[in-house]
Amino acid sequence: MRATMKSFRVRLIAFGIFVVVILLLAGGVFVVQAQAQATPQQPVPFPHVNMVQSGIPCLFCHADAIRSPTAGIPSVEKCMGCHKFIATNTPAIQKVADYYQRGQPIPWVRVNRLPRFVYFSHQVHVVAGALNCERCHGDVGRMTEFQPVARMTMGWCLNCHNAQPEADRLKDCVVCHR
Amino acid sequence: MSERKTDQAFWRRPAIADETEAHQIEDVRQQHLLLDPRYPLDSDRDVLDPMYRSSKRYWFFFALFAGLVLMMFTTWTVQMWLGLGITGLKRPTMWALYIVNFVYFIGIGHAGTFISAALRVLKVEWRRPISRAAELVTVFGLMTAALFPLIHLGRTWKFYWLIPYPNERQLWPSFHSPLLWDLTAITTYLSCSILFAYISLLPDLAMARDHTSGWRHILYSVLALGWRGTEREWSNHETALNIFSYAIIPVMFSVHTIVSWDFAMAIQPGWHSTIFGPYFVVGALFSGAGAVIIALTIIRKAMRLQYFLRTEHLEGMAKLMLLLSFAWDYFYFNDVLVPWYGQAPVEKSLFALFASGRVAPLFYLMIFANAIVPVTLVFKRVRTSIVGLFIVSLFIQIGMYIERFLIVPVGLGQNEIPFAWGVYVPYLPESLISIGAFGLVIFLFFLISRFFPLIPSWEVYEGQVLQGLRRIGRAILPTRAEPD
Amino acid sequence: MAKTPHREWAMIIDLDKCTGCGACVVACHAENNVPIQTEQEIARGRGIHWIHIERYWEGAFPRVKANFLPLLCQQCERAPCEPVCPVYASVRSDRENLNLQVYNRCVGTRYCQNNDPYKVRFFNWFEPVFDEPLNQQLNPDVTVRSAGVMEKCTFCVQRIRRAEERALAENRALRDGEVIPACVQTCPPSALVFGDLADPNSAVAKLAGDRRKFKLLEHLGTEPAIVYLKGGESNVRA
Amino acid sequence: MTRGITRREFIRIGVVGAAAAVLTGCLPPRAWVVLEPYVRPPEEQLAGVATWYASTCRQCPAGCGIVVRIMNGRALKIEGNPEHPLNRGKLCARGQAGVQLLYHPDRLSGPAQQTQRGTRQFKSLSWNDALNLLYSKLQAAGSATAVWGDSTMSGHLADIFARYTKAISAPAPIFFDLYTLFNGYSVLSKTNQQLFGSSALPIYDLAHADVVFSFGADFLSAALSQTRYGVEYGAFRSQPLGKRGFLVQLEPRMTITGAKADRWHAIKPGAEGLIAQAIASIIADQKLGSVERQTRAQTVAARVDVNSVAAASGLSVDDLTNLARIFAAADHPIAIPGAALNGQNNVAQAASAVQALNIIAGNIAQPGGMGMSASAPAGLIKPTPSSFADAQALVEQMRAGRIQALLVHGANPAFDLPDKIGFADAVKNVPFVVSFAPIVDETARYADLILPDRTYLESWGYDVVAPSFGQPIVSGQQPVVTPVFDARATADVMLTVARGIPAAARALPYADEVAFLKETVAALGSGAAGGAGADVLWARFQQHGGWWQSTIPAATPLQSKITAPITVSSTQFQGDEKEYPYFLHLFLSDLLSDGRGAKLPWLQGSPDPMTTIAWQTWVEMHPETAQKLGITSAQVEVGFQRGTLISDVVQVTSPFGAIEAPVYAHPGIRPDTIAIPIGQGHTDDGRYARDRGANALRLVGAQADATGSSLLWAGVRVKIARTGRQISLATFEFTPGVTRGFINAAFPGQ
Repeated sequence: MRATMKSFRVRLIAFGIFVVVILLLAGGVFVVQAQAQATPQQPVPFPHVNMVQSGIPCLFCHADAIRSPTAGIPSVEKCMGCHKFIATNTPAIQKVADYYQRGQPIPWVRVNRLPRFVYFSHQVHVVAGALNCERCHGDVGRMTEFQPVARMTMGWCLNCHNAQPEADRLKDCVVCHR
Repeated sequence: MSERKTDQAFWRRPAIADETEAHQIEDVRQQHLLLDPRYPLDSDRDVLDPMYRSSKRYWFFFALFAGLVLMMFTTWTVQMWLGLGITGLKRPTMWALYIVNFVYFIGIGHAGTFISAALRVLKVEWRRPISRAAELVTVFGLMTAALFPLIHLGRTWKFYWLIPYPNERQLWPSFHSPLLWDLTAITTYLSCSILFAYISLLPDLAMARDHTSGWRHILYSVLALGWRGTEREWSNHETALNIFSYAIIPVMFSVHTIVSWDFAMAIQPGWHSTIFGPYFVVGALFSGAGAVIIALTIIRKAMRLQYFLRTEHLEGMAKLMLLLSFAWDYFYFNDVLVPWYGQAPVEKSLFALFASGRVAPLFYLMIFANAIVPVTLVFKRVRTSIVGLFIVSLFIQIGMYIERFLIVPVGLGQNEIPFAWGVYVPYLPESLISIGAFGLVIFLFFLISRFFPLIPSWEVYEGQVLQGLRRIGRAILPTRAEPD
Repeated sequence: MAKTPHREWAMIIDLDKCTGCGACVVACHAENNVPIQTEQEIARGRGIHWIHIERYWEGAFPRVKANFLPLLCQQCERAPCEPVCPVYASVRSDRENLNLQVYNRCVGTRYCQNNDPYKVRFFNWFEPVFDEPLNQQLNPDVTVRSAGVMEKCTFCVQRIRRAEERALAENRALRDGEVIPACVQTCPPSALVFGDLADPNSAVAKLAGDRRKFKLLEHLGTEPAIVYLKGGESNVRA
Repeated sequence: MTRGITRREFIRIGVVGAAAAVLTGCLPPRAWVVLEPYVRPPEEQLAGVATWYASTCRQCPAGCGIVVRIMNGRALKIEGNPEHPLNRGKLCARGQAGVQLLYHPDRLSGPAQQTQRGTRQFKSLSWNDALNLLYSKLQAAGSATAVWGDSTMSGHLADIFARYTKAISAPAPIFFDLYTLFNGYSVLSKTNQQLFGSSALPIYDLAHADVVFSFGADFLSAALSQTRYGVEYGAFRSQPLGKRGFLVQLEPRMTITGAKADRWHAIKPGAEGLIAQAIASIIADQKLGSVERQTRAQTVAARVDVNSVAAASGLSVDDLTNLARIFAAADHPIAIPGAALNGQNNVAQAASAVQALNIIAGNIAQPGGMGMSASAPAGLIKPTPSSFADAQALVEQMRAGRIQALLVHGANPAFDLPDKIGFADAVKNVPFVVSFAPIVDETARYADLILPDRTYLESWGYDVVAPSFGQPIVSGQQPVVTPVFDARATADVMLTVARGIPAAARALPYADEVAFLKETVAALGSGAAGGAGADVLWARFQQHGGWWQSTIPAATPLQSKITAPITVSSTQFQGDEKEYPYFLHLFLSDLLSDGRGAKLPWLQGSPDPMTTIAWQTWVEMHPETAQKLGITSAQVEVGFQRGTLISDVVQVTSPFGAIEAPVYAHPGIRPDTIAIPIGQGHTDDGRYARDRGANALRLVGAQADATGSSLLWAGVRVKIARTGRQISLATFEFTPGVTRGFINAAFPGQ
C-alpha cells in the first residue's frame, strides 16, 4: 500500500512538471502571436473603410506600389489634396491639417512588418504577379482600424510560392535575402 | 579440500591444507580481485560509504571545480554577449581551441565503451571493477564535448537550426555537411552510452536502495525501476548488456571516424587525408585509456577503493595503452609519410613548420609524450607503479591535446593562399573555457560520486561467483565457470 | 510568367590592367555595408574586405616585381564552402547561378571559411559599428550583418535583383552591361569586366576566350566564375 | 539659405522604414518602426527607388564627374559620371569615400567661436552673430585680409574670394596645399612656360603611346588625375591589334606604377634629371632612332659623360644605352616627370630635361604624346596652385603682423607645412583667423571663428577640369542632399558679408551663390548638352554634371622654345652623409593622399596596395637594411605577439626633426633609401585621423628650390635608430614576404 502511494506521488509530480512545461510553451506562443497580430495605435485614426467606400482605389494613395519595391505612405500634401474641402471639420482631419501647416510628417506606425533581412518588392507582385492588395493585406476596405491579417513569415510566403509554376526559382534564397 | 561445495557461499574462504598452499592462495588473492571474494555486505559498504564520507578536502576540491565550471559558463555568457571577437580566433584559423577541446573530449569518451563493451564482448575478466568508471568517463567526456560545438557557434542561440524538425520555413539542415553527420553520430553515441551506463547501473541502484533510507531511498527506488533481482531480471539484464555491447562498438568506431571527417572531408591541405578515420579512432582510444587510468588512480586513492582497484587492473590498462601507443605511432607515421611523398607545397610548408618552425617545441613535445613516454610501459616496474602510470597517462593527455592543436588551428594557418596565412594564439576567454571544461568533467565525477556507486559491485560479485581456485597437482589455478 | 533565362554571371579580371589602386575595395565597402575594422582588429587579421588586392613579390632586388591579384569570392560552380554548411546558409542560387551567403540563416560554424581554398569569406567577430551619422550612408538594399555570421562577396546580387525586378516589371530581357557590381563599375583601367557568360554576345563571353585566361587554384576543380587574364607580353624588344 | 535648395529640404524627411531597416541587420525587430512620410513629396522621388544626381568630386583637384545615389533623402553611393569626358564613369578609392565626408560624425554643427586658440574650447554661435562678428572683423582688417585656399576650391568660390580681395585691395588669395606641392603643379607650369610658352598643366596620352618612361611619376596613385590615368593605363595595355604599351619606371622606391612597369629601375634619389639628360645625350651621340629625333636631340641635349651619370644614378651604362635605344626606337614614346623630382633642388632642370625627351620624341601635341591642358573658358576660374614661395611669403607677412584677418578655406597649412616654416608662430601675430573647415582640423585649432562650410555633396559650384585631356571641361557641382549639419556655404557667407563693405558690395552684387553661378554658367554658351537659353543651360548643367564640347577640338600645335641645351646639375642633399646615411623618400599615400583622406574610415581601413598596411604610418626600408640595423620587421623575421605581426618602431631623424614609426621591410626599395608615406600624423581632423601615425613632414626643412616653386622635401638625409618598442603592424598580409614562387602551381606565370 505504501509503495503504491509513493509511486503515485512520484507520478503526480512528473505529470505536474509536464503540464507546467506545456502551459509555458503554449503561453509563449500565444504572447508572440498576440504581439504580432496587435493593432497599433495610430497618431491619427484612419478608417480605410471610408476611403474605399468613397471609391478611392488603393493605388491612388499607395501609388508607388506599381513603380517601386515599397508601396509608400502618401504624403501629407496628398491627404490635404482632398481634405482641404472634404470633412474639414472633423477632429481627425484638423489634426492632419495641423501637421500640414507645421510642415511635419505624420508619424504613422508600421503595421505589417518584415524582418530587416527580407527584401520584398510590391512592384513585382502587383505588376508582374498581377496580385490585388487584398490577397495579402486582407479586406482593408472594411477596416475602420488598419490591422494585420497575417503574420508575414517565411512559411506564409512559401504558401503561395510553392504553388507557382516556377516554384523552385521563386524559392531561391536570393529572391528575398541579400 | 579446496573443492568448493555447491552449497557453500562464494565468499567463504576454503579450508587450507598446508602452509605452502596458504601462501599460494594468499598470493593469488592479493593479485586477483575476482579470486579474493569476501562477504558481500562488506563490499557494499565499501562501495556505498564514500557517498556519505564527504571530508573537508572533498568540499575544497568540490568548490574548486565548481568554481571552474562557473568560470566556464560565465565566460561563455560574456562571449555570447560581446561576440566571438574576444577570443583569439581570426582569419584563417576559424576553428581553434574549441574544436580541439571537442575532438579531445570526444576522444576520451571512447575508452569507456571500449573497456566496458569491447572487453566485455571479448570476455576480459579484469575489466569488471573498472567498467563503471570507464563508462562515466565516456558519458562526461561526451557531454562536455557536445558543449563545444555550441560554444564555438557564432550565434549559439540559433543552434536548433542544426536539428532536423519540421518547420514552417520548410528548411531542413543540410545532410551534405559533415557537421550534421557529427551531430547524428554524437547524439546517438551519447544516448547509447548513457543507456548502457544506466543499464549496468540498475542492480547497483537496487543494492543502494536496499541499503539507504530517506530521500536517497526514494531517489534510488525511482531510478532502480523496481529491480528485485529475480532470475528473469538477471537474464534480461545480461541479454540487454550483451546486445548493447555488440551494438555500441560500431557506433564508437563510427563516431570518431565521423569526427575525423570534419577535417578529412575538407579540402584544406593537411586535413585532406584518407587515413584520418582509423588514425583518429586510435588516437581517441589512446587518450581515452589514459584518461581512464587517471580517473581510476584518483578514485582509488580518494575513495579508498584499494580492495576493488588493484595493480592487475592498472597493469591491464597499461598494456592496452602500450599497444595503442604503437598503433598511434604507426598511423602518425602514415599520416606524415604520404603527404611528404606527395611534396604538395602547403603540406611541405606545414612539415617545415613542425620540424623547425614556431610550433616545433609543441611538435617535439607531442612526439615525446605520445611515442616515447609510453614505451616505458614495457617495463613491469612502470606498469605496476601507480605514480608512474599516472605520469605516463598525463603525458599522453598532453601529447594528444597538442596533436589536435597541431591539426586544427596550426593546420588551418597554412593554406593555399599564402596571403591569408595566420598564427593563432589562444586568448583568455577560450583558455578559461578550456580549463573550465576539464573542471566540468572532474566536477561531474565529484558530483556523481555522491550519488552512484563508482564500482559495479554486481559485476564484481558475478566475476567472483564464476571464478574459483582449483588445485591441479601442485599448482593452484584459477578456474572460471560459464553461465549457461 | 516568363521563364527566367539561365544565367552564368562571370567576371573577367585582367591582371595586366589591374593597378592595385584600391578603388574597388572602397567601392565595395560603400555598396555592401562592409564594416571597417579598427587598427587592432586588422592587426589581428580580421580585416573585412570582400574584394581585396593581394600583392605578391617576385624575384629579388633590383629585379624585383610586385604582382597584384584582386581576390574576391570566386562564385564557384562546385563551391567547396557549400556542402559543408549544415544549415544551407552557404548555398547555391540556381536562379542566378551564384554562390550565396544567406546571412539570416547563418549560425556561425565557420566551416565554410575552413573549406574555402581562396579564403575570401569573412566572419563578423563583433557587432559592426557605424558611428552616427555614418549609418545614414548604409545601403538599404543590403542587410547589415550582425555579429556571429559569415559574409562574402555576392557579385552585388542586390543590383542583379533590382535590375531583374525592373526588367520583369517592364517585361523585357536584361541587357548586357545593365548589371555591374560596384567594383567593376568603378575600376579605372577596366581591369574588371562583368556579365553573363550564357549570352554569347556579352563582353565577358568574348574576353573569356582570351589565350591569357586562367582560373585560380584550378587544380582543385572548383570551377570558379572568375576568369583571370595573366599579364601580357610586350611587343617592345628590350 | 538659397532658394534653389528649398525643394530638396524635404528630401531628408524620407520614408524611414526601409532605411531604418538596415541599421540592426539580422536581429529580430524589437519595436514598431515609425514611418515618416513626406509632407510634400519631391518630384522624381519614389520611396525605395534610388535617384542619381550628377556632381563633381572634390577629394583632389582633378575634378572628376560623379553621380550620387540618393534614396529617401540619403546619399548612399558615389559613382563616376559615365557621361563625364574626364573620368568616363570611373572613380578612384578617394572619390568613392566622399559620402563619409558628408556623414562624418565629427562635423561641426553651426558656427563656433574659440575663445582661446588651441584650447578646443568652442562656444556655439548663431549664424547671425557669427556673420556679424566676421563682418566687423573684416571691415576692421580692410586690405590686411588674406585668403588661404586650396586647389580643390570650387571655381565660383575662388572667383568670389578673388573679386573680394581685389575690391578691398588685399593680396590675391593663395591656393596652396600639399597635394599640388608634391605633384609639382607649380613646377610643371613654370617648366612648360619656359619650354613651350604655356603655363597649363601637361597631359600625357597614354592610350596611344607605345613606350612610356616614367621618371618616378606614380600616375596610377595619388597624382595629377588618378582616375583618368587609370583609364588611360587600361587603354595603354590593350591597344588595337593586340598592341600593348611598354612601361619603364625609374624610381628609388617601387610605387604601384612601378609594380606595373615592364621594366623597373631602382635609381638613386634625385637622379631622374641626370638620366633623362643622359638618354638624350646617348640618342644624340649614338644616332639612335629617326633622323629628326637625332637632330632634335642634338639641339636639346647637353652632352654628358655617361659613365658619371651611371655612377650617380645607380644604373649601368648598358642600362642607360638600352633605355635610350628603346625610347628612340618607339613609335610614340612619352617621358613623364614624377613627383619625386619635385622636391629636389635641381627640380627645374630635371623637369625640363624630362620634358625635353618629349620634344626629342616629337610627340608634343600629337596622339600618343604630351599635350597641354585646355585653358578655362572665358569668365571661369580655376584656382591656380600657388608656388611654395607664395605660401612662404604669406607666412612671413603674417609673422610681420601685416595680416589682420586670415581666412582659411579647405587648406590645412598647420598640417601641410613643415614645422620649420613656423606657421604656428606666424599665425599668433594674426589677430583674427577664420576657418571654414567642416571638421576641426589642425588649422582650425588656431582659428578664432569657425564657420563650417558645407561639404561638396551639399554645395553648389563648378570646377574647370585640369589636367583636362584635350577639351575644356567644366564640371558642375550641386547639392545632392539637404545639408546634414547646420553648415552654410562659404560663398553665401562671403556674399552676405560683402554686402556691408561698400567696395566689395559693388564687386559682388549677388543675392546668393546660385545667382552668381547661374550668371557664370550662362556665359559658357551651349556645350555638349546643346539647347538654348540660360535656364535650359543651367538645368542641363545640373543634369549632366557640367559643360563640355561634344567634339574634341584639334590640339593646338606647340613649339619648343628651347634654344640652349638643358644641363642638369646633380642634386644636393641636406644633412651630412656620415651622420645621416640614408636618403629620405617621401610619397603621398595612395589612399590618404596628402592627409585629406585620413579622416575617412574607409580610406584608413583599406590596405595600402604595396604594403597592405591600414591605419598606420610605416617606414619602408629594404630587408637587407633592416637586417643590418638589427630591426625586427614583418619581412625579416616574424615576431608574434598575441597572434599579430610585430615590428620594431624606429626613430627616423633628419637635420630638421624626428618621427617614430614601425618598419615595413619593402623588397622594392633601394638599400640606401628610407621611404615614408605622407597622410597620417594628424593632431586633429576628426576621430579617425587624430593621434594616429606620424607626420613625415617633420623631417623636412623650410628651404625652397632656386625657382621658389617647390619645397625641398626630397633632398633630405636621415638616420635610423631603434627605439626598443614594438607594435603590431595592421597588415592584411600575414606571411613574411609573400612571394609568388610558393604558389606558382596555382597562378600560372605572368
